[in-house]
Amino acid sequence: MWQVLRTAALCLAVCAGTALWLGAGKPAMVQGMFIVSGLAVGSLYALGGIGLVVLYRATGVLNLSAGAIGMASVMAAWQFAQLGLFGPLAWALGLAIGVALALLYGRMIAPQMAWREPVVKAVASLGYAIAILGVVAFIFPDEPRKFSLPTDSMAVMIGGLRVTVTRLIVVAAAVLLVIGITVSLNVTRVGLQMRALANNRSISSLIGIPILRVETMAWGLSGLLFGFTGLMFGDLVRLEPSVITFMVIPSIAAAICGRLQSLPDVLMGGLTIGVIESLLTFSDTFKQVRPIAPFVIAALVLLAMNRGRRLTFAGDD
Amino acid sequence: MISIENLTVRFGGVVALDHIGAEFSANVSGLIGPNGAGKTTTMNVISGFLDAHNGHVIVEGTDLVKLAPHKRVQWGLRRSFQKEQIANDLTVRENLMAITDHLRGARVEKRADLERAAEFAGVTGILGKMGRDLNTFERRLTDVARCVIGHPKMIMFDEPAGGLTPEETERLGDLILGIHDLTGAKVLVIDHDVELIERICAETLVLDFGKRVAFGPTSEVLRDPAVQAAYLGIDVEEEHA
Amino acid sequence: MRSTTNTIWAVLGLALILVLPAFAGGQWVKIFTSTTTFALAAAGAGFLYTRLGMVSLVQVGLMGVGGWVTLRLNHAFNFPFEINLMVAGAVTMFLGNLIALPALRMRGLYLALITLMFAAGLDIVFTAKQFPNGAEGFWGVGTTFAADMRRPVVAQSDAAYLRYTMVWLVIGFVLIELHRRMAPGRAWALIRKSEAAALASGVNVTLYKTWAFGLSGLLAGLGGGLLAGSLGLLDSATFRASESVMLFALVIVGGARFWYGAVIAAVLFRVVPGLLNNWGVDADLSLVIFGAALLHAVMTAPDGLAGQINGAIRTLIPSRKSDNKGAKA
Amino acid sequence: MLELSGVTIEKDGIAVLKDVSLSVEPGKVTALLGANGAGKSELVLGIAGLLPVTGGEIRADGKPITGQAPNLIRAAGVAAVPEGHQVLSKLSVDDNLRAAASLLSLSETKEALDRIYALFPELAERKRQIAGTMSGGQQQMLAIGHALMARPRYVLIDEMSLGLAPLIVKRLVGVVSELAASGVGVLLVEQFVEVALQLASDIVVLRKGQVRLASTAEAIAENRELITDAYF
Amino acid sequence: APSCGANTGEAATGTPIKVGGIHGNAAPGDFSSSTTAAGAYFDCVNANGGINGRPIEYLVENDQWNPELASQAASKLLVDEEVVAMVGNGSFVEMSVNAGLYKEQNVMTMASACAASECFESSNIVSTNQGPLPSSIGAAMYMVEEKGAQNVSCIALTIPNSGPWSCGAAVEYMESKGLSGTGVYLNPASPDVNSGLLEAIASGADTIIVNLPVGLAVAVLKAAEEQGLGDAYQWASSTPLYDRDAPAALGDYWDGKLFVNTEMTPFDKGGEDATNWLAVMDAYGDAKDPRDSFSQAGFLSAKIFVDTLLGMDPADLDDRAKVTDAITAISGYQSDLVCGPFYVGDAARHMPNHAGTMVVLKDGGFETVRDCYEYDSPYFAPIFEQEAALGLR
Ligand SMILES: Nc1ncnc2c1ncn2[C@@H]1O[C@H](COP(=O)(O)OP(=O)(O)OP(=O)(O)O)[C@@H](O)[C@H]1O
Ligand SMILES: Nc1ncnc2c1ncn2[C@@H]1O[C@H](COP(=O)(O)OP(=O)(O)OP(=O)(O)O)[C@@H](O)[C@H]1O
Ligand SMILES: CC(C)C[C@H](N)C(=O)O
Ligand SMILES: [Mg+2]
Ligand SMILES: [Mg+2]
Repeated sequence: MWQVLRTAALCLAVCAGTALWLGAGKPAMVQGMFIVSGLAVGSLYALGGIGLVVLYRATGVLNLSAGAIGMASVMAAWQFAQLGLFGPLAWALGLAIGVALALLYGRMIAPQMAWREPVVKAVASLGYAIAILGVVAFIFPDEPRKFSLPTDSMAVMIGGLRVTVTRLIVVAAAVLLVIGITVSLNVTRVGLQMRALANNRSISSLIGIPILRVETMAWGLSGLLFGFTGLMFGDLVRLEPSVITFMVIPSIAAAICGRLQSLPDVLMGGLTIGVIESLLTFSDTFKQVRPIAPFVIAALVLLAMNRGRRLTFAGDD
Repeated sequence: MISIENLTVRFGGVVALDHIGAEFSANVSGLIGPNGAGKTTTMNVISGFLDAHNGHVIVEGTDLVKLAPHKRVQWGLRRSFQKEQIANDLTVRENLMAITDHLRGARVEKRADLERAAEFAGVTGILGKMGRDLNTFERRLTDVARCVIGHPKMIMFDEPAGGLTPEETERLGDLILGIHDLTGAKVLVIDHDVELIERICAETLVLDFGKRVAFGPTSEVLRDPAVQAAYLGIDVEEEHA
Repeated sequence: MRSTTNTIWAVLGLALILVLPAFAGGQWVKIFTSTTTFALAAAGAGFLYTRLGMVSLVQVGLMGVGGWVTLRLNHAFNFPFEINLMVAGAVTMFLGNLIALPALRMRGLYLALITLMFAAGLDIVFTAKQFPNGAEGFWGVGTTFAADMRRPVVAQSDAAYLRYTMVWLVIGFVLIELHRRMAPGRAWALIRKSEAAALASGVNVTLYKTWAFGLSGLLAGLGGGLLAGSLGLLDSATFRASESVMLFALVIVGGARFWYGAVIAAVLFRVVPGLLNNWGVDADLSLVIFGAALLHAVMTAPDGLAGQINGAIRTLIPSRKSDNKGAKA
Repeated sequence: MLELSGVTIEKDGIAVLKDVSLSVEPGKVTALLGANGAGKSELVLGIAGLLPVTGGEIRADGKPITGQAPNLIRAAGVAAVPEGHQVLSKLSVDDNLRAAASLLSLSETKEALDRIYALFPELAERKRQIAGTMSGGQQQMLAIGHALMARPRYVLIDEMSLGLAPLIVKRLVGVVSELAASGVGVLLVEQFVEVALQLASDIVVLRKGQVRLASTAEAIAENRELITDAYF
Repeated sequence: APSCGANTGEAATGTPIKVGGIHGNAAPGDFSSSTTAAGAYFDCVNANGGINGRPIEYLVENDQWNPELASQAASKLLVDEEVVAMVGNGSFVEMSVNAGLYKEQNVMTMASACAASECFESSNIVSTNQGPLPSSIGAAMYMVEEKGAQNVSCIALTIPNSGPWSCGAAVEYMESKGLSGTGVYLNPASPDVNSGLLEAIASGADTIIVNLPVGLAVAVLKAAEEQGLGDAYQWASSTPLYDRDAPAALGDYWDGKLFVNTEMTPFDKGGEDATNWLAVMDAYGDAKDPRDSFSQAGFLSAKIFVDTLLGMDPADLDDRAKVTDAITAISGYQSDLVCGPFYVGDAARHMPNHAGTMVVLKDGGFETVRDCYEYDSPYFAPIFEQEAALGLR
């Protein structure tokens, strides 16, 4: 708890510092708009990162197809809505597609590469991503599309700024997920079994953990998270399959901020990245390379985390 | 002479080694103690894989603690590991060459040295075998060959007899006893096989909970009641039976 | 056994260098040239992975840097192509060294991810700043420019240029093989086992890791420079972070343990899409085929396609393994 | 009874075990001996389901378990401790043991934990420590703890005393005989022949992947040469 | 019924005449509607007597927005297939990569959905569309003259010879009128259009011109809608938003608020070619193929090309040099799909189409607010000179 507060303070300080530095002289209102916009994107990075970390902690797979699964979800949800389906039903069907795709991979493909090392597993999942991308791009030729939710047009004024209800939902969902999942991973038996599995699949199996059941749960849950993230991404950005698919890369940056481990850190890291990326727009030097923020921040975090570390004996990190 | 002075290591709050000191003058010395006593930690500090918070390891006038790990090897330090570390994708010969690569000297000389070490350890016949195809005993022999290459001054073995049959252990013991004559190096051995330690080590240091429990001639140390209680878990009669 | 296979491959390679450029059509000469440049980068990623067990997901990004430097020098000065190429290689080698610094503290997934972050960063810079096209200034990008890219004197035509890149690829392979057989190769094998093993053998881990990453960076840079020479104009789309990941995935599929695995990887990366396209397969559907094939290979082929080819050759040519062993013993 | 009939195991296409038949009876300790590379470890992994069995059959209490997933074999009552200190290296000691309790209810888990901690006070002292940072011997205790957590009916231990101090080995000898006394069948791979002979009622010696000798402890005790002959 | 080529109603047989086309279809945009329309017209021609009885074989490649593929595609078409001309090309990258090759191979490219400077500033490419530069100048001009815009912000992609080239010219136009303007450039890889939008706002603009492929343009406008910016600023766009599906994707919010410059004539304007285009698309295209400016432009390029071939000596049809000469000789070609005459001429740059129409989003469709007007910018000076020399002005 103390650690979380310390990280939060650090993130706040970094954001405030950047705002003061780059935004000097801009009206508070404009700064506020940039911060709100940054939080919107940041909360999506965080949501994506949370999905990645949950699956990684439960199965040891860093799933590069997370973006593709989310993308398929939102495309499906859009399509169902176009067909005139009742909104919530269309969204639910979209999420179901996400779960189904994740389960397909988790049950049929991932176990067959359980013998590979983590990096190869991660890299291979890109194959799944492009396969999904290919199918979706084939079904949906490039056309202007927009996925919207009714909450997009509801807004509240916070400190004179217009913030849509969708954005609030995303942030709230991210916070709740972080709390809920952290607790269940650390307290429940399935959580423990997931952590064991991620650490070493064959020893886990040897000591009697029902790996298929646990993995199915983990993949199903992650599919739900990826699907939800996809829906929210699709709502914020354009419905462009390949853009959403490769959003997984900045999400990985957020995941790295939590060492692929701590969900609160992923959340705070994601939000900070979003805000800083947005604030960089103020700087004439940096505004062109603004999207570099997630990667620079993640790299710095990773370096700081490992400073002074030694790699003497074999291990996989 | 190997003299360890005041060696201290901490992992966070845990004190793994607590001001350890000993002066080994025998050709082959032992290091024993219960599990987790700090034996491997001691070796890791001497090889430079861990930083000591405090203390020195002085061998023939050189303070090893001050050298970078790979420089210690050039100086003449060799060791084997509790979980052996033979490269699977190299042959036995290449595993041995990996050491001579980083030593000074003429090529011919290095080759002769390698052959001599292989001959000594009895791995000449398997020099072309890949690391991954070796069985436990072959791995141990390769370890011995690696250790005697290139004029070592100090050699450390961490549980060399683990997983060996009594016959194999005996052969290994003979090899270790022969090292000093071959190279002039001082040898330090960790093992839980008390018979082996008793047979090959003239002096032994006993650790428990990172503290020195006893040090001296092996037979004396093994009779020390503190050692018997903490390590052997037996009384004197049983030991002789 | 090993040497028989290698001779076969060497003869085949030589024949390829002579025959391929002469008989391939305009489109295929271009495709094969790209393939060859990517094979250089793939070879770098492959040896880093098999020899040190380290994964670099920034090879294609580094190719972009090599290409950038080559273009920049070409438009700014009058140096011969080779000089530009060597400078590009030196720059990427230095970047490789830089990436080796985190590698001193990380490995496995974390290291791969930091290289991925690097690749993603380069991706953004390439998109924002673009590649020099002959204009003034440091970035050298004009809105209405496309100055000429000078090719080496001996390789003006597309076919000659393909031959020229193939020779560079061979040089790359020779460089790697020399390293493998000598002290660095043994040091790397120990580092791969564990750094404790390496340190206990007197290996200067920092030096050898930096060296390995530098070598792999060098190969990527050469590949990028050669690609720039082939196309005359580069675009960020070629050097996306996802392409770096894909190239590494294909290195696994191709078979990183064998040198021709890199060639297979590059063929999968560039030739197969070209073929699918020529066969009229929809670009989207060929992505699906590609993705499925990748998954399949990772699941079933521990040593990649090269391993399977090697296995097939072994069964075709009677093994002399036992004789060799007898002679050595 | 845990029965192996005609078990063959291949690694990279080479048979490392050929036609091995043996049985482990409940309430008895069977020692599996043999020189290095005889195939003992492969046999343990094969029974546990971590190596594919290419021929023959394995039954636990009459139920075939050949080719099943390791966790199903564990659920059938067969617990294995593979060679070389295999623990969940990134989890704490406590989590390691809890993870091995999937077959138990929560209250049973508590009881089992107390039992293991009583057996290895060394572990009780470091419940929070990350398993991978423990000493070799401490990890071996934990690995044995894994197997004993959840009511095994057969326990296979590869190199039980590997890396353990004499004090602990002594303690384990007591544990194993108690285990057998409670009706569990034990297959013990042990390089300290003394320890093996002290515990076992049946002896099986492997050589180059085949059973060379199967005998009772009494017969062996009378004629120690039997073993040495079978080894080489 | 569609009217194509010689209009004989008989299918063409005989050795085909090879014609190439390259489009870009990948993220972030699909520029294939021009080759699709050209292909539909060629199909129609082939069903109606072809070129003196010979069919046109239309070979289309996709550059996937990737210069490497673009270069391979051009090599394939020009070197391996030896096409006599390129028609209907639509891409952001292909022309920049291949302009040199076209010149070297002495082939003429009659592009239709060009978006980069090379399309209009090199000797062997001539396009029926205007490209983003005239189109965004046209939009800016309308907003200044009719809506009193003082400060315009132009949002485009970072691709230098497209975004900065075209928005840069729009800014120059503003400055030439003593007003102010800024360019805002989006990274095509960045998902977040919002910060770009905010950047435009932070520049102090009163009018925002969206100069992006249609998908991105919709995303920017959606983001603006989310923040309720529709009435706080004036909104305009270059031609990509002139797409039959765009109004539905945008929704009612933008009704009457969004002004779009169209490079070709409005869909509902009527006229012989405009009607024929729709008829050909209905008969030889797919119902799902887009009907947008680029489809019109592709149709027009194909039609002009076919008319040119029909006017040639049949013996010269396989001679690339002769075909190139014939295309270069095109002058004063009239069509109701464009405001002015189409011409090529032997010049180092070509931009025959530089007058457009302004429409506004209305009731789920578009309504013309200003018909055919010439753009007024220093950029067009050399073009006017050419036209004067050809007697077209
Ligand atoms: N990172 C760490 N954090 C906490 N404790 C640690 C850490 N690393 C090692 N230890 C503890 O330090 C002690 C010494 O370990 P060491 O490996 O030296 O024991 P050892 O004497 O070699 O034992 P064994 O005979 O079992 O191999 C052990 O109790 C171990 O648990
Ligand atoms: N990849 C492999 N290819 C060929 N043979 C192998 C391979 N892996 C193991 N072996 C061989 O299989 C045999 C059985 O090994 P195993 O580890 O089961 O022996 P063990 O009896 O347990 O001996 P130890 O006491 O060394 O553990 C050994 O001869 C070993 O060398
Ligand atoms: C920016 C581009 C999408 C513009 C478009 N190609 C046009 O002709 O206007
Ligand atoms: Mg130890
Ligand atoms: Mg064994």
